[in-house]
Amino acid sequence: MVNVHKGVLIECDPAMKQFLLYLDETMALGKRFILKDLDDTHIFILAEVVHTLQERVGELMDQNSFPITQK
Amino acid sequence: MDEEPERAKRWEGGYERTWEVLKEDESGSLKATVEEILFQSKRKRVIESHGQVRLGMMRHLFVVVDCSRTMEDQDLKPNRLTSTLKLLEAFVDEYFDQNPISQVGIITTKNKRADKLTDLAGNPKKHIVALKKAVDTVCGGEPSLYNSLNLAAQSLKHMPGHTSREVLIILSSLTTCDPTNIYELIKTLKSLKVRVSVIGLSAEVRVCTVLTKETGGSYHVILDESHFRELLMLHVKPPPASSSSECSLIRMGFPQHTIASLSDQDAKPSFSMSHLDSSSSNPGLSLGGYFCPQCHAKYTELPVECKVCGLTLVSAPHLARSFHHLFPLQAFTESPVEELQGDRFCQACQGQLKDKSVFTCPSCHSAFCVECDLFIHDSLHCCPCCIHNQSAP
Amino acid sequence: MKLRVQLQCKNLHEYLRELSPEILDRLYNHPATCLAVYRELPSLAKNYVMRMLFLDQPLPQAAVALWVKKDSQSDHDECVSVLTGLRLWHSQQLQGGLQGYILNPVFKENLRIALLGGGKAWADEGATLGPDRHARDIESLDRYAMERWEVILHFMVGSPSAAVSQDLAQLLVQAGLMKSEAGEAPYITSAGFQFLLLDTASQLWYFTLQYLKTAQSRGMDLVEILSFLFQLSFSTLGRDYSVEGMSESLLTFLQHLREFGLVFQRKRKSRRYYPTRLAITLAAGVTSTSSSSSSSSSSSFASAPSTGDTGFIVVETNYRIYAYTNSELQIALVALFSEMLYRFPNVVVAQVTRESVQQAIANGITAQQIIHFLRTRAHPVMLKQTPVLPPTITDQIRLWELERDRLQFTEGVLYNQFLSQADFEVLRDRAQGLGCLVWQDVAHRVIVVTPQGHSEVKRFWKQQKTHT
Amino acid sequence: MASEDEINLLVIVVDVNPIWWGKQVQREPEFTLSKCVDAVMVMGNSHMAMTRTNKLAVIASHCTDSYFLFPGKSWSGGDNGGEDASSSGDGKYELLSVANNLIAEEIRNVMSKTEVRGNSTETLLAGSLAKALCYIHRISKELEAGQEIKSRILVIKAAEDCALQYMNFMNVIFAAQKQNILIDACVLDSDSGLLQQACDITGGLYLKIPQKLALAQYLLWVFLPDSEQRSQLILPPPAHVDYRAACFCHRNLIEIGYVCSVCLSIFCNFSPICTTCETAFKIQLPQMVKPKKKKLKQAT
Repeated sequence: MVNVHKGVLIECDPAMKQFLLYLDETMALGKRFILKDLDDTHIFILAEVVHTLQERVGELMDQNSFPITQK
Repeated sequence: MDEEPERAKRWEGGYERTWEVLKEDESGSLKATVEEILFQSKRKRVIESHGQVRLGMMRHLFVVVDCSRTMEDQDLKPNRLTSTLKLLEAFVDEYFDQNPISQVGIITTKNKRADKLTDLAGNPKKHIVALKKAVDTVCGGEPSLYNSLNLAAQSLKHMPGHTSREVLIILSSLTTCDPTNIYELIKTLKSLKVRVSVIGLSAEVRVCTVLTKETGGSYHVILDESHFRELLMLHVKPPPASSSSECSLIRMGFPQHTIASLSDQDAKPSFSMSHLDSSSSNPGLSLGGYFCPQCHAKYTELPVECKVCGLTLVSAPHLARSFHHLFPLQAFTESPVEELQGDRFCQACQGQLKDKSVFTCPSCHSAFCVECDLFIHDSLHCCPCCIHNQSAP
Repeated sequence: MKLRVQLQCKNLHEYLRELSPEILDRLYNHPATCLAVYRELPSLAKNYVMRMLFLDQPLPQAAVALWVKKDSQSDHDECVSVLTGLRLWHSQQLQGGLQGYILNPVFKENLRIALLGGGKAWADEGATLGPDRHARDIESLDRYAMERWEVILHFMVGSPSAAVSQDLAQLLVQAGLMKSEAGEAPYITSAGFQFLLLDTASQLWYFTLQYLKTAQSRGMDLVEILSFLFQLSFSTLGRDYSVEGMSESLLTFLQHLREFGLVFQRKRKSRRYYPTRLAITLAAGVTSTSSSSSSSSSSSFASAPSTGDTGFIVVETNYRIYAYTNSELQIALVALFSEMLYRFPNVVVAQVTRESVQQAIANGITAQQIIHFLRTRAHPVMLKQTPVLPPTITDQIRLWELERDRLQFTEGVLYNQFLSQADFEVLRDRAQGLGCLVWQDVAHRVIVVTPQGHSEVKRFWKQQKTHT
Repeated sequence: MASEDEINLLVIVVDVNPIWWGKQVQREPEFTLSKCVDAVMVMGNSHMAMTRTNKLAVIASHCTDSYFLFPGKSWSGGDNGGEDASSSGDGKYELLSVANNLIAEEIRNVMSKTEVRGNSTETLLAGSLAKALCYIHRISKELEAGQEIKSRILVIKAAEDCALQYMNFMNVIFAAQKQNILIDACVLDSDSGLLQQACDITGGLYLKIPQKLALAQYLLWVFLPDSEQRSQLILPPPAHVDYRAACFCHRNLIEIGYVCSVCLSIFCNFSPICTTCETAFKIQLPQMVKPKKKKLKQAT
């Protein structure tokens, strides 16, 4: 029978997807949030975590970046 | 490099203390002196020109390009080879622009061998395509001066006596790998009246100094890329013909261009002879073209040597393109702007004469600004005011 | 799911096309408008107009189609649609029954007047008033225009010294560039930030468009003020014109223009006005279309003798920005997306960093706008090199923007576990037909539809099931 | 839409040779010089009206000199044309009416001031073209960074070619070609071999108009589009160009000739000494043998 989920479709690059999978597995947001792993670049998640997720990604980016300029 | 042992090497003496030339004016600005220097350098190019000499207008030139390992050096950006080939493309264009009835061939040398990249030919397109392709060549090994010169000489010695035979070597390596004594070859080249010039990318090499001196060529080592370009462009102008070179009248054909439109019923498409040997994809079937007046072979482009009867086919503008070498415009005289009577406007461009000096044509006494003076001598080759005179040549 | 407000700036065409045919026809009654409209046509269409300008007979459409080569057919079609859309030409039946084109007679008449003379003068010239004792030279006009314009920009960034009239402040709010809550001073919006980074010509055009939008509600005649605006843009800098014969609403409009700095009037009641460079370059802003257009850097204003806001920024590959200016406003603008390092009497040194750019992006400014800002205000020394800005910098700014977009969120409803391929395809085709299909995977029989489309799709599915 | 940074400069060279125009009035009283200048103004106005960045210059080519009709020497580009130029007081675009008045005034000056010496029916076009090139050169030097300029020259030619000018004319053409400047020619009277070559070499259009009265229409239809628009439009096909050379000795057009290897003078038959550069040619074997000799050499 057809199954219906409400949520948010995420389109991202494969590297980001791995990060999302990692967050999901480690329950970093307090719960599993991935509803369906679609393909390499798409993933379907719960709508309510979008905001926290964006924050986490922002944090990741901050960790990954280092100042390229000197003052 | 001229053979002047008494002159100090560039890095030893004669250091130009450029900052000492700069002087502040009353307001403490350097602008005036800087402008003056710029102005002088502009002017220099015009003055160093011609007297009436006989020029070798029909040239056969082989360009030898070093493709040895040293060409991968990155002192020219992105590397020596790419930079050289790019400049050569411009050179070939300019060469055919100035010497329309001359020919060029390209030789590459690496791994102790010399190979012909293109044969002597009068069509710039072929050379430029070859040069563009050559960017991908793998540089390796050592160059061979002997083999390259020998290869060039083999072709050049069959060229008719009234043409000038030249070789231009772009040498990056400081070494050469020669099978036998190169000094013997230099003697042969001299007897064949082949003029060899060298542009060095690294440093002066003794054997090149001798080579160029014996054969009457020039030897320069580049300072940087713009200097490289300048040196290459020096070879665009036809060299003075040696007094011993032969002169002759050459038979030439001036074919008419016929255009046939598609609507014309009589027009028949035909093959162009110039496509016979080329392996290019297009079959060269076309309607109009130039027909050799002697044997009616068809060509799509001029100048060309007829493949059937050997007649050189040119169009009149091709010859006209070279005329300015033969009848150079005399240099204009420089005088301060205050001496000028009447309107202070340049006769050519109508601009106001703002610079300190104006330039006057000695025959019609019209005044010009420095920009126009440069433009007139570099491109126009005729005085815009003199040619309003009916009796002008 | 953040909504990004993109500042949309229409060009003249898009604007005119939205006007009603009656207004258009009335607009063409003035030579200046005809000339302005003509200038904005695609170049091919300009040639069409020129070819037909002196013909009194309609031309067969087939003949017109033969003007272009076969491979430019698409350009031809575009021209035909533009000319028809702007009502510059009409189809007309020829005698032999063929369809022909003929130029709009009003437009033709007035364009001829603009080109060749005749008709009555556009505006009374100052000459009738005799020479002005307080005549203005071009420099002072430039200065005046820039001052006025900067006051508006200053007001937008909230400089305390800048004060503008109530009308203007209201206009800024209506244009969506500022927001005001009851009783409080208006403050800048994200669109406002984007507006600040535009070049002057585009700012001016955007602002004018907003003005025109509200013009009718102010009881002004759109045709009248548009004609006047175009007439201004074709006037000569440094000359005075007389207000003689202007209607009451036009005089109000003139006062507004005075406030924007488009015209100079010595006193409110002065009988003469001078158009400034801003008015004359107004038409230039027309062409540099939307704010996101990258390539067209309008240098028409750069040709103005240094009016202070052009050509002062040097960007180095080490992410440093040197801004040779002492205008508070310009410094504030640079500071929108960079970190200030040093401040000297005539120059500020700033640095573009990841944080500063991300901050700007969070404010709704796009990377494209930052780059456009830097490019249009590049120092002449920078302009000499190609590309004008170091590619490392432009790339990095774009990368920083992309960084925020590593994830793209689309709200949706997922359908999976279809029993048969046929079921899947029926539903997918339906969703596609409704235009609500977001994503599909045929192999795994998964589709995602938009939440808006969900109910419709669901209903369809239920129907489908009951049928089978 | 053309980019705002690209300046399009059109230089119109008008042949105002008084002798030709004098005769023309007798032949066809309805087409006079003033009609022609009117047509030029229509063309110039249309060009300037196209975009703000289009620039115009008009040069009158007289039989002894050429004069800049527009812009005048004091003209500084439309920004402050207001000094003394009064507009015509009608519905014309102000910039255009100022330009038109200037042109009309200048041409009146030119025609009244200059006296005609001799009976030369030929116009010295090469000089006017040379000045046009210098002007274009100056304008392109004065550009600000980031701006580009595209220039072309339109010649409206009435009188005969001047054969003596061949070499100068060629020099001018090559200079134009090098600068990527198109030369267009609109010929009123007899075909001009020199201009045909100029148009062919620089890629311009050559048109001999069948009806002089319709000059303005021809200009607007054929010569107004710039090179970019021309690639889209169907325009008259290129003219047949005669590239045969004229020999230096008799000025005959020849198909096969002899060329001096030193100075490239062209002769229609063999002579032992070059009359131009006075080089004595090596006494050769008769011409017919030469190809054989070459072959022999190659065989060894």
